[in-house]
Amino acid sequence: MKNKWISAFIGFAAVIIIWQLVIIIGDYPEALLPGPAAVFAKWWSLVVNGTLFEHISISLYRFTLGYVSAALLAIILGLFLGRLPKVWAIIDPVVQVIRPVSPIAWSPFIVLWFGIGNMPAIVIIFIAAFFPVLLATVAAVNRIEPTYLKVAANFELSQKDLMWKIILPAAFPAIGSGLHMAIGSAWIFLVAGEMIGAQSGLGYLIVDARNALDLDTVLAAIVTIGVIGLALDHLLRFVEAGVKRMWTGKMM
Amino acid sequence: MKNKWISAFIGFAAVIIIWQLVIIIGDYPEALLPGPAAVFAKWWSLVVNGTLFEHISISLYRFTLGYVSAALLAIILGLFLGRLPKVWAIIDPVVQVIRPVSPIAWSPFIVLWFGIGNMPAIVIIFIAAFFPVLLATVAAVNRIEPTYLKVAANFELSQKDLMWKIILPAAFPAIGSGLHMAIGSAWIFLVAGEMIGAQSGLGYLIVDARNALDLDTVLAAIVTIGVIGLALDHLLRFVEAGVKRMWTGKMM
Amino acid sequence: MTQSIIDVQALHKTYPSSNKAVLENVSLTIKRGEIVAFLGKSGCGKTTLLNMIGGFEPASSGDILLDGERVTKPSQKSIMLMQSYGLLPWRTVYHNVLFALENSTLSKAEKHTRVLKGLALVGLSDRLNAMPSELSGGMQQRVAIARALAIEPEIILMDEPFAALDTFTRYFLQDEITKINKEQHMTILLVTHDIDEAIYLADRVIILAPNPGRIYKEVTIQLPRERDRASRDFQHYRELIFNEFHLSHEPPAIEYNI
Amino acid sequence: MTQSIIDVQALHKTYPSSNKAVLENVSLTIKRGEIVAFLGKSGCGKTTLLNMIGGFEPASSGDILLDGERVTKPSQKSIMLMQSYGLLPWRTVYHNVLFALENSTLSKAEKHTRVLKGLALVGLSDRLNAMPSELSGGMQQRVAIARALAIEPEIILMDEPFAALDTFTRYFLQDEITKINKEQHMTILLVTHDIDEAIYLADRVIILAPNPGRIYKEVTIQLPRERDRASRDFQHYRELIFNEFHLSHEPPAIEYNI
Amino acid sequence: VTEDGKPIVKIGYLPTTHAAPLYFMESETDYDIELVRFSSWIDLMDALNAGRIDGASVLIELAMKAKEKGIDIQAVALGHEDGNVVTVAPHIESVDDLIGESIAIPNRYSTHHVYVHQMLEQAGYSIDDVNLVEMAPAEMPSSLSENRVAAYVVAEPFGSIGVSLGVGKVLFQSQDIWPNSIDCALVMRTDFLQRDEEVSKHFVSNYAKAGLLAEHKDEHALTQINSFLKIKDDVLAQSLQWISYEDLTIREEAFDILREAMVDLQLSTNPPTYEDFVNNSYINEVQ
Ligand SMILES: Nc1ncnc2c1ncn2[C@@H]1O[C@H](COP(=O)(O)OP(=O)(O)OP(=O)(O)O)[C@@H](O)[C@H]1O
Ligand SMILES: Nc1ncnc2c1ncn2[C@@H]1O[C@H](COP(=O)(O)OP(=O)(O)OP(=O)(O)O)[C@@H](O)[C@H]1O
Ligand SMILES: [Mg+2]
Ligand SMILES: [Mg+2]
Repeated sequence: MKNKWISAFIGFAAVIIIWQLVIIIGDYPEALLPGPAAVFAKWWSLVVNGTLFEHISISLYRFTLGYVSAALLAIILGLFLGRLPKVWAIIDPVVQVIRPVSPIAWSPFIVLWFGIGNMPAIVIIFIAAFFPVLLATVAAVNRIEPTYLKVAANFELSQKDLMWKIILPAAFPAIGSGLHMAIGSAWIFLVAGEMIGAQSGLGYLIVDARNALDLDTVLAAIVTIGVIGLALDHLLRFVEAGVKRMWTGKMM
Repeated sequence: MKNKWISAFIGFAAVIIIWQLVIIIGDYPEALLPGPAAVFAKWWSLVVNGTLFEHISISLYRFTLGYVSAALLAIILGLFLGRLPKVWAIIDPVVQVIRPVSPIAWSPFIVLWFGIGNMPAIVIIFIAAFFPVLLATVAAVNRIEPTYLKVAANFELSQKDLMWKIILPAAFPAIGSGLHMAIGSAWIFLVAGEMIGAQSGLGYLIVDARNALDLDTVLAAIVTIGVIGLALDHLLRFVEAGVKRMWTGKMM
Repeated sequence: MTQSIIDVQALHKTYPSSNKAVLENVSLTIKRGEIVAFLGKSGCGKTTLLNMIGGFEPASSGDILLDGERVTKPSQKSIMLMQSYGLLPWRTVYHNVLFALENSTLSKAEKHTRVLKGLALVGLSDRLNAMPSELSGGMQQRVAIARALAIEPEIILMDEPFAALDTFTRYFLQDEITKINKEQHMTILLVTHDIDEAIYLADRVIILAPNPGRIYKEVTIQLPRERDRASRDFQHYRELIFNEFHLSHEPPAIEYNI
Repeated sequence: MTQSIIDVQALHKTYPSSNKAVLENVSLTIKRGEIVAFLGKSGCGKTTLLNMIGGFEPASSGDILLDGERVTKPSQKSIMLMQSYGLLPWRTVYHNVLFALENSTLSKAEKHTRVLKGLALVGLSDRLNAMPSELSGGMQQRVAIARALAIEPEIILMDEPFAALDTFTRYFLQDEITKINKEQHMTILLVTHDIDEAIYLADRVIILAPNPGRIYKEVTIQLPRERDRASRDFQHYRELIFNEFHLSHEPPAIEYNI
Repeated sequence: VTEDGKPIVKIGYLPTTHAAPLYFMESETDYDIELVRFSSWIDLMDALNAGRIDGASVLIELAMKAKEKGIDIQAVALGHEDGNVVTVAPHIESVDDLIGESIAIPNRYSTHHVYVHQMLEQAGYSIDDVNLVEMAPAEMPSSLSENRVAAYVVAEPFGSIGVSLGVGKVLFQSQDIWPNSIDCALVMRTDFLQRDEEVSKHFVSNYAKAGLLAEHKDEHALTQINSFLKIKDDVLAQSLQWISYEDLTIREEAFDILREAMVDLQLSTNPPTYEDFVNNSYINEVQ
């Protein structure tokens, strides 16, 4: 555990040294590539005047809404579609074609239907999270060990019990890795989502600072996004572990 | 096989019908939500006058360069880093923080270092593909069945043989799913990549058509992107199968 | 006690994915309370036959009657002990056994008692909270046995139930199985690779021949219970069955010529 | 032929992840060409002992000498047949066996002949191009046996090598193993759950007692080769070993009290 | 867009010097104003087209294009007069030096495109003699600094930023190329304008007055503008020197030049006419 922290520290220290070296050797104008000290100073000033936390909290609000609703809907849909291979055969090709299209390309239609501000950001995060989780869930349900279904049939489980006691727990580890994949890609699209008329949030902060050629702020926000992304991934791990404990029955 | 095509046909037919219904019921201006017929007509005109193929080929060129170089570099690095847990402990936290940052946020620096035109698109696709493949490869190497390593030790394999005959083939299925994940997300970022000073490509086509409020073209390009994304994924499957055949030795 | 509980009539089985018959013209009557062992070469269709009797696999032709009713799907009447144990890896040992009772009408306390009794029988009272992955293969097999017994089914279908157990544990559980069979008139169908096990446990040993799987020979074991593995008669059956088993294979099995 | 090839001296083993000793004070001398069988309860440390002799696992204290040299890492001299087979799933059957020979100095043709000979021995000449996943468990085990034999090692360490095989195939391979042992003076160490197998194959049977694993008893099998499983003497050894095995466990094994 | 009966006027803008009059506008007794900031023209136009904002200070060509496509909008005032510069790399001395080089513009549908066109024609060249590149304004100074482009023409303050960073210098001001040019305009949705004529009038007249406030270019104006732009004060002061907000009327002569240029540049086959698109009635009422 302690070793882990030391290694991480070495890693980040190396990055900062390389960053500073690039500036010294490349001789870039400070305005075009700010150094670590300037970025840290800017970051600290954003922390002190509280704007950073405002942006973080609104971004997290949008992210949570978009991600959680996408995850829940995708899991529920996926559990059923995984059990209905004929229906899935119809939906799958459509999903496969829609999935590789960037949310940026959708934005005229997103604005048309969802307006500007919070909603487009939530919708873009929703889209970015929905498909990976859906595909992972359907694949997980399809790949459930036939043995478990056999056991369920042998003990004459009802459809409801089958879903809750067998299919969901059996598919959960694979769904979990879908959730991890999705949390990463959805967080990446935060910036794209907050470009559509949002007046706040980390994505807005980046784009706005970029327009003002305020690259200190851009980098401070990038670092913040990275760290929060990492934290979200770890948070998800906690949630997963909690869910798994639900059906072990380890409470006697 | 035939059933699959029929199901896909039903799926796409349903999408087109719903799309047309939305237009009829929602009463949107044609300029803001063109119908399937208009989009198909536009698509056909782009095909006939050849512009679509020009955009497709330049996009595929950029994509191939970015994706293939990212995949190769990430796999090679990953194979070594997977065997060097101490080095990876240093690099991992840095990667975890950089990964969730949108390529859009990097664009000021990408322009600074890589200029405009082809390179930013290639670099953004590279970034989008590199991290998933790297993480998948390292994880795959770490999760290699210890049995295989035991067998290798028992038969006194050299370091080179260990890498080529044991580690690469054993890790390959997991690397493969990383490659699939990456091909999806890299293709999604094509649009973002071709927004930075490119004057051609499907991403540019979308952005340019959006400027001219030419949403027929936007949708025609979206459909094209989706279909090509699907095709790329299938192509990758062929490549994977070919690679796997390499070390089965099924040639006697 | 002597009425027939399972009636297999002219059973044929071909898997849809291949056109080779796996089982051909298998007919068989099993009486309530009987222990029947199936012996046969790997791949001769033993698991397939058990799966069909359990209702997990449809017959290509022929009928299977259980208590006079045609078997069309699995039921709690006949519980299958699978080759791969079939434990739920996300549940503790206790809750894996409890699983069998979850939709029964027993009271909570009764369920608890039954689960504990079953786990005590297989010697796992001290591992109630372990996850299946924390157990050795033999322990997992014992949990599966406890789960099958907990529901007190009329029939237990056992697919190599003791393969992963050491000799001593195996002997102990073989004795327990005969005890349960006697006390509860449970009917037991058992697939095994071990001739001794078949002789020790079964009232009747059925030897299957492969390609396609068919009944080659039935041997009724006329030994009193509490059988002695070292006894003369036991030796006799062993030799008899070994020879039959040998003969059940097409002689010069080409693959063994070097 | 009578010189010692393996010398285990006062071996102790504790896994770093737990503080319970797995093996305690194990000393053992094995002569070239000997077949030694290890019997013991599941979890008593048989696999651990074999792993240490093979050089896969370091000793906590004590020494293992192979041909007079201290064992520090695995080598081609002693090939391990693992409980989980250890086949490479991405290679065909043929190339799995060829794997053993890939860095030997044999010519290509010689390698080819040896691979074919090994696969013929285990009866898999017709499955050269199959992938391991397309084989039944027993077939996979046979491929692993062929691979181990192909390299003609001085010592083979076998961890329950015949567990997944049906009686008939098991008997056949047991005979082949004794033949190879006689012809090539190969030394064979064998872990098994099957008392009969131990008696049939071994020159010496070593019974381990659990918690911590230690040598409880050695039984030298003084029967001529081509042993008859039904013979009087065989019965005698069976009874002897069964009783010893029984005794090697702490009596009243609490977990069996219901 | 009403709440407690009081209309909220939503106006989109990009943080440029060109949208300065908007920065001086305040809510009144008969309407509230809400300025919605966008990061790219394209996103702003999406919102305007979809009716999510009532109006915007936007590149007039983009609005004309939308009008041509059937979006019911009209231009009621200019954003500013003049105030664009051609920023070039230090080694560029004349138009001749730009031939064969890359020139960055923010958008194909922009007056900056027209400036490049006219600048080249006036020097005896054509637009095909240079390589036009569309890119986000924020990326132009670094592109110029790394010699990816030889010049850029874009809304202020980016010209001024380039100059102050020392990566480029001013080759022309826009009035040297095209005096009284039309660049950004205040474009409103017709449905908004017609909903309440009084509010519309009041709003546009306040806009014109705000332009006069910006035109002061004094300490107060600087502070006010910079509360939106957040750039260095001297950069902004430089930028303001090039620009005027005095008369925000859209003139027909200039508009016709623009229409012609759009056709020449193949930006449009049939751009909206002055009568169809420009509505000076509100701003005329102020003067
Ligand atoms: N799902 C299936 N589809 C096609 N063929 C199958 C399937 N399951 C089994 N078989 C084939 O049916 C035959 C009998 O298989 P089965 O599993 O019943 O054998 P078994 O006697 O139980 O063997 P073992 O002793 O190895 O468990 C085999 O040849 C096998 O290849
Ligand atoms: N890597 C390990 N770390 C910690 N403990 C281990 C490890 N491997 C085995 N053990 C423990 O060592 C003991 C002996 O294990 P081993 O695998 O040698 O038993 P075995 O006699 O081969 O059993 P089986 O007959 O089931 O194969 C067991 O109690 C096991 O829990
Ligand atoms: Mg079977
Ligand atoms: Mg073992």
